[in-house]
Amino acid sequence: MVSFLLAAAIFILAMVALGLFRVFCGPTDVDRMMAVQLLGTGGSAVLLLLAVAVEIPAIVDVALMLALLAAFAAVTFVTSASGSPAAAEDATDSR
Amino acid sequence: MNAATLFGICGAALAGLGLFGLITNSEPLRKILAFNLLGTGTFLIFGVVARRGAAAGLGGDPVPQALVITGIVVAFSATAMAVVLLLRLFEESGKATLDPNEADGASTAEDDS
Amino acid sequence: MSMANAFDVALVALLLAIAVWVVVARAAFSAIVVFIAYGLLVAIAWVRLFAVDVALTEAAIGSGLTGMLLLGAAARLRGTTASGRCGLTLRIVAAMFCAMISLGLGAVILTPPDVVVTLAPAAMANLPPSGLGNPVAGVLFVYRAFDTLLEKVVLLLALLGVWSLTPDRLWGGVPGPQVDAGPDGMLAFLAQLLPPLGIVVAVYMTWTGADHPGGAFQGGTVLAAMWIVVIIAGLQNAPSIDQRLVRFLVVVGPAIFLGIGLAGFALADGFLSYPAGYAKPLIIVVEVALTLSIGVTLGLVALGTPQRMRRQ
Amino acid sequence: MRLALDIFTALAVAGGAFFFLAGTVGLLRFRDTLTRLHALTKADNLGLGLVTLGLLPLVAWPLGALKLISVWLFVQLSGAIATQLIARLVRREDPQA
Repeated sequence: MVSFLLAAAIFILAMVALGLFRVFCGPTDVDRMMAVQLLGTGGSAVLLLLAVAVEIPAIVDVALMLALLAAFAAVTFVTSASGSPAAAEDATDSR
Repeated sequence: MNAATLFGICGAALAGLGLFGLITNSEPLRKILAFNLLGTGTFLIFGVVARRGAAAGLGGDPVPQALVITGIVVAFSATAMAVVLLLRLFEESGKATLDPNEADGASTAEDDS
Repeated sequence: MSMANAFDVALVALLLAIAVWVVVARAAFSAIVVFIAYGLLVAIAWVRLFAVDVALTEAAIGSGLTGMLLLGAAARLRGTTASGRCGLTLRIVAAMFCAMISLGLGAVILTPPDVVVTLAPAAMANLPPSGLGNPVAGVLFVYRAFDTLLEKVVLLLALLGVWSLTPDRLWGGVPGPQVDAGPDGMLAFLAQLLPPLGIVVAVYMTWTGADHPGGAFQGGTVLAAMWIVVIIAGLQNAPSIDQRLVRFLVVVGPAIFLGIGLAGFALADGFLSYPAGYAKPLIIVVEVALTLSIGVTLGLVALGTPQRMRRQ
Repeated sequence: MRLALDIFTALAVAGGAFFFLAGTVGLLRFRDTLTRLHALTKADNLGLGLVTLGLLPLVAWPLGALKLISVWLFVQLSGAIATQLIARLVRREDPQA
């Protein structure tokens, strides 16, 4: 079971790392941010798997920390890209 | 090769890479990034020392680990300080460069920490 | 090769590839985005080195706050891409110099020490009198409390440094963006929902730090992050830097730490030693005060210099 | 019982890993930004969700399980809002998207 969980962790790590190629080819900054968002989620999953595999429950706290701050980078990016919070909201339902 | 040695080699390589970036990148923001790479590389080597000192039922020696936590805080303080310096330089001179020939408006070439 | 080894090899390969990318990437924005990913992976590396306390700190600071700081700076500096890199000769010389440093460090790592030096037994022996269960917290607050105190002073100095870069006309002003969004919308929704949860996590991190990985610094970082989310969502203005309350909150943690440390002269063996039997309650008082101060200080450091004067 | 739970864990974790694969493939192969965003949310929701579900039988009950579930809920909350914000940014910069 431990080997299986570690193998799953390696697989997920490899997958989200492949996603980083989006940072390389872009084309927009938004695409680049998305790759980091995926890596954040994948990192949480890898940490959860590790916590169970190596039997250190405290590792779940690290995943908790990552999950809590996951949106942080994206929020900073969106607000700074659009200049102000109001501008970010301008786009609301402009269909 | 055990895990500790592997991460130790990784730390050594990261420290070298960070130093290279710090020297060769002329963009100040990139220098700050490289400085952080150099820092994490050094911290990882500390972590390896801690891991090798695993004793008394612990996964690692808590003293180097505590030192690294302090180090991360200090590195963040330095990074924040450098970023603010850079932004201020940009506000004053309209350019974000350390090259005195390029920074027309800037009186002197500022040194980033 | 066992699965755990395979995981380590994959992680190290990824870390190195990403580090090279951070150094050679052409656009600053890409480099910063990759650096955030790097911070996240370093946190996983710390977990593999059985340093969960460090992993928590790195996850909060390395990819959280530093990433925010750099993204904000990149947005302000957009379009000012400075000149490329230096000449080829210098680059080759620098590469050789740095390779030598790496090889030297690598050689030290590869040479197994004859006698493994470890302070773990000493740290563990000092743990029971403090009443703590987490050896790292024990080191931070008992064994090497002086370092911890000075670390908080460094954080305060960083805040003073940031503030001292304020232009004269904005002295006493307000850092961060201005409140201008209506209290509805996605970002405001996040800023209303996340902080209560974050505060619970921060309290948990600080409290659990006595016996398990965590502690004042990790808790304080979460508080700072939540505060910044509220401010950048435009729900609340940052305080102006001349407010007494702000300054009080910034110094209260280190001041209490210092006060208890000085009281050690009278009541215990000396500076920063705790009277027998009172170690744990005193450490908890210090930790709670520090969590608050660290949260406010980190938040203000990350927000940077004042941008405008308070609205009349 | 033990075996049944192990099989459950294996299936759920493998399913989660599959959705991370799907998320990455989508992120790399889809044509425009908004569809890539759609792929990303699959990894956020189902990938992490299934991994969490699979690990539930292996952690201490109830506190460990509660923490595990809160990790997933945090990612749900912040991920959902972050992707909303990103999508709005895309639409504002390019109304045709």
